[in-house]
Amino acid sequence: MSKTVPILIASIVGFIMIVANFSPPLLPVRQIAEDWFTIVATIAMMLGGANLCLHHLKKISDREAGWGFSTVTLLSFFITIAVGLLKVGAVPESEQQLKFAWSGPFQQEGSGFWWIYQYLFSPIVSTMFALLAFYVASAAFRAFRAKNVEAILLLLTALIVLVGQTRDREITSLFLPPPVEGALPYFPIADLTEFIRKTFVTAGQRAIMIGIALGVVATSLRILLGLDRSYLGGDE
Amino acid sequence: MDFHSDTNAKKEIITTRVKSGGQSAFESLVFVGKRPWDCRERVRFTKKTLAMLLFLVVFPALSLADESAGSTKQRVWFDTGKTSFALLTIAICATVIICTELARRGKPFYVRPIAGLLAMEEAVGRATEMGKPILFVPGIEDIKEIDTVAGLMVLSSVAKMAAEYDTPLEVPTSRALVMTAAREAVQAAALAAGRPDYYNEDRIHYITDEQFGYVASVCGWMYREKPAACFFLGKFFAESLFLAEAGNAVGAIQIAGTAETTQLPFFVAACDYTLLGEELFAASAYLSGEPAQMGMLKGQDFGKLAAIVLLLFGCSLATWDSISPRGKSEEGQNLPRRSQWITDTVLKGG
Amino acid sequence: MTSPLLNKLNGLDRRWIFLGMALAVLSPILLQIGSDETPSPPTIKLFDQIERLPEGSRILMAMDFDPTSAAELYPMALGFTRHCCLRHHKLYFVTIWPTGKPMIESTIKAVVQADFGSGDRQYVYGVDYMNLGYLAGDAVAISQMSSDIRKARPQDARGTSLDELSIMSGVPSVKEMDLIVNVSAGFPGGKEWVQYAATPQKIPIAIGCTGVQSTQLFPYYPDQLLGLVTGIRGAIEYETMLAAKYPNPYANRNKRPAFLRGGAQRWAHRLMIGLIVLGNGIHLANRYRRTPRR
Amino acid sequence: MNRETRFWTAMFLGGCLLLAFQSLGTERGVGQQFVVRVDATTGKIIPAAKEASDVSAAVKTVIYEPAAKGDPEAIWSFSRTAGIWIAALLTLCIFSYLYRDNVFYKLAESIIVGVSAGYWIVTNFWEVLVAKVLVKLAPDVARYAFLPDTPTNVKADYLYLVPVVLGCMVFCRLIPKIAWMGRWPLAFVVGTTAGLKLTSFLDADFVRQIRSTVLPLVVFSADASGGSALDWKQSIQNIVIVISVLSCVTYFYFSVEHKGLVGRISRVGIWVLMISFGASFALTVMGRITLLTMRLQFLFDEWLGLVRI
Repeated sequence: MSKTVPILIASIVGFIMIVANFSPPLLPVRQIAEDWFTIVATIAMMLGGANLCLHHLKKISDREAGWGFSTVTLLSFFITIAVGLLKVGAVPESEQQLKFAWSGPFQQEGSGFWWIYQYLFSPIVSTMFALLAFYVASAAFRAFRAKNVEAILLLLTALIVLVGQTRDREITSLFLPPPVEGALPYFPIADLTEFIRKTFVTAGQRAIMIGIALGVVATSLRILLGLDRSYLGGDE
Repeated sequence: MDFHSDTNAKKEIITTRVKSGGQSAFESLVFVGKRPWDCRERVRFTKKTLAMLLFLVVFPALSLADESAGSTKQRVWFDTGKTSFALLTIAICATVIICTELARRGKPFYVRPIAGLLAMEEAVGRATEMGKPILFVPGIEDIKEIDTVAGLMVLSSVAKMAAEYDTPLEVPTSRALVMTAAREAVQAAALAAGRPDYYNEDRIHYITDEQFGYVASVCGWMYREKPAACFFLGKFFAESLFLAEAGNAVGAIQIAGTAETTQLPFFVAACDYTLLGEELFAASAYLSGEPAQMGMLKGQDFGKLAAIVLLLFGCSLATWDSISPRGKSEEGQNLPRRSQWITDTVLKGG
Repeated sequence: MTSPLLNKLNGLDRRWIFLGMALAVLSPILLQIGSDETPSPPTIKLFDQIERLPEGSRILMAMDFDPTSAAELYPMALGFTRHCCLRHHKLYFVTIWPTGKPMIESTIKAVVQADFGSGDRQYVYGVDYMNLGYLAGDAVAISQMSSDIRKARPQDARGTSLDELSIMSGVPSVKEMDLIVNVSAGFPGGKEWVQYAATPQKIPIAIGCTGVQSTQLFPYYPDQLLGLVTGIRGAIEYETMLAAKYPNPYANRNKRPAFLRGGAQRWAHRLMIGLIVLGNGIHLANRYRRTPRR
Repeated sequence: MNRETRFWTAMFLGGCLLLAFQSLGTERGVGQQFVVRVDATTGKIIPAAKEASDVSAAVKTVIYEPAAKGDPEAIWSFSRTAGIWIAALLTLCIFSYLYRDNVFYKLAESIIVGVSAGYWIVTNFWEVLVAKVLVKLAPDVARYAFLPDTPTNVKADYLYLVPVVLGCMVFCRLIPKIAWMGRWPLAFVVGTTAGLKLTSFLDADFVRQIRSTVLPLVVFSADASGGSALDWKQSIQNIVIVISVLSCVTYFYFSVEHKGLVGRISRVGIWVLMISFGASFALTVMGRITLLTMRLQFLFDEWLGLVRI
């Protein structure tokens, strides 16, 4: 029972979704399912929040290394939730909404939640993202070395595209005769970049995508036929 | 009660694979399947099950169908515009299922070795030798992405190896539902490995839904704990390079896999092994060693064969069109191109 | 035979690379070095389309990005919005990213309200432009919008009913739009707008996307996509064209955020090329050293 | 004191000196932010001369909008100035990870984990639980409590109870006796995913990709004289695309040994993949640099005011 019902649910729901794709009266079911997923995931998020708290509370009570940082995490977590749910500093925006104290948008500029987003959340997240610029450089330095044919192709294309991407591409037209009056200037490397992009990049992606589609079909069938139930756990 | 049980066959294959090890294991792979009627066990419906199913699935689906159909005059149950796509779907699914059945009945299939998958056991072994933990990241998307599901399926195989070696496996997740599923998977793997006490709920925990908040935490953990093996299998976006570079800095063996084509270059550049696209989906079938699942890989190959044939045929027709166009009909209209039959009828899409 | 330099380079700490990158990006910023771009056909196509549309055409501005990708996409969003306002089109802002709301708001503030909020042809909310805000549900939200906007969202971002806005009269769905301009940072975004709105409803669509995404969207151009503006380079191209057509005030440096980022781009690319060459130099030297000599 | 400590102490002191000079010695200051007060219901600006207590008595809802320093109605904003400082310091904390893991990075890391987890819970609470579930299940409650604009003629749609019940079943895992019920929502979600993705991937990634690769290998185009001429550029492009796709698909074959002809074709396939990876990598560099540029612009323009952009 503990195992059969979930598998049946997965199979039946899955097959309904497939059939719905071909049957106009059932088509909305696919949209509804996505809608429902959002709701299930949101409720599950509360479980995630609870787990986060337990995880850090345990660290604090065990006095594990760095438990002070767990306190910071918990504090910022609860402050954010309190500020956001109570809509601290958010005010109603129109006359008719005045009598509803909680009607202001929760992300209103100037509200507490907005402040947290603007000055805590956003700077950290975008700086994390910006660190990638450094990692791109170190990965390129380390990985793009001519060890074999594959690596040579990898690094040569990378070099060509890197030059072709900025205005430095003009260097490649230095050896060409000057363009005819009125015609667009011609940069061989820019054309080469465009050619690589239109042919090899597109083709590589297409082939990967064709493969992925077949992989998805097989994986889906494994779930629908109940062949793979690892996500449902073991027998108890 | 088990929906299908070929555990014996599975065990045998796993032992052959482990014993002979490496590439030869795959070459010497001969499936010991069971006949289909042995595999299938009847599913018993209790009244409660039926009632729940009715409540959960059938009733809402029907009522929705009713609602939307009420407005139109005539109810059309099949969209004839999608006939060719329906046939194609059925054909591909049928091929995959037939291959599964054949594999179950004991037909041996050759499966080529995939370096990244062979390295998984080695990576787990290395972590054990070094006495360091293993990191598994099942992507940063929710379980509604099939990549995540594929990642979780591989997780159960990796967890089983880790449980056999008794090496700690850390699974931080970025979604609560993924955490629940990962816990189920690891718990089941620990049971299957015969070490139920290996499962430690605290090692599989939710961090945050935010992409870079999650990465900040995982990379911080990597720097402090210095895992010896890192697995990144699932759906990844910009953080792929971040994770891979952090793993590289601590000297871990890294095995990555994603179906997100934009992120593959970064994994290829920064990881030791990368499962490219489809290989991620094949990974769990490979690692399970079950004949039925391996048969699916053969089925997928027939799909690829179909793609190649369609392409060759379509391109020849298109070239023919280009060299000698069909001209005009009696009414003076341009006749449709010959390749149109392939692009607009066979490959019409849904 | 050992070479001390080679040994040093072999054990090069990656933090030196980080320092090099920091300098390559920081110096052009501090010294205010910018860079222009020659426009490419996919960018020119979008520019021409916005030029060609008759005044007062309806344009859906879908801003699906967040602060993390704003670096590449915000200058683009500013450029597109500026151009549409110059041509006096009607603008409908929407996002399917929860974090896209503040992006819409700052675009409106910086362009529609600051540059076009006064004068005799000023932009009035509800008449010349409106903000639908965030629509939850990814691709589902897009297909809902293309069948019925009011079903997807009965109110605008300020909570006003759509029927009270004059700009919305005669606009039951996305079908009525003359052009969709999507600024997209990933999933859900450009691909979904093409698949669920533009292609089925036959509406011309142009996308401004990040460099990463461009490879994924390129297959759609030019059949399903009218124009494609890629990354900061595309933004610079667009600014170059705007500056050429409307030099006052758009040739001005402070109205060209992307231009100023171009200089950093150029130097960082040069550094990357140098690093790859250096890496291969080290690799070849190592191989040369390892080969036994007679 | 070792060399490293000495270096960082010097850097720190230098930074402090620069900050002190910038904030005291320049007119612009460091991270100073100004706002104007606006009446939210009318949209009118409230003059700066008015005292805060007078304003709150006369206007029920005041919102603040950013303004330039020179604006006559602008007032100095403590919260925003503090915000800019905190944001700048947190930015530096994250950058310090490049050197090595340290206390400042750990602090920023703990803050972002807590804040972002809370952020998403709050956002989903308002956007999903209130705006979707509550409005559907109890529109009247939603109208009175949170969303005054909810239409009055909407009836409750009890179908939405199903996902709520399913969602709550996730919590069953916490109670050992009914832990097995916690698998139902998982099964539902994974089942729908499998069903939805099967057809959508076949359509978008299989059918459409093959369809767009059906290309003529020889292309003729009309030339100036009206006849047709070989368009060699387009022809080469098409041939390369078709051969590349075919060879890559062959590379992905699982059940055929990569030997002989298949081996040679799949080797071409892996070459094509490598070329495409190299190009994609380089195409991404631009975007990453831009992100860094923006962060540095924030530090040097918005915060320190060293450059004017």
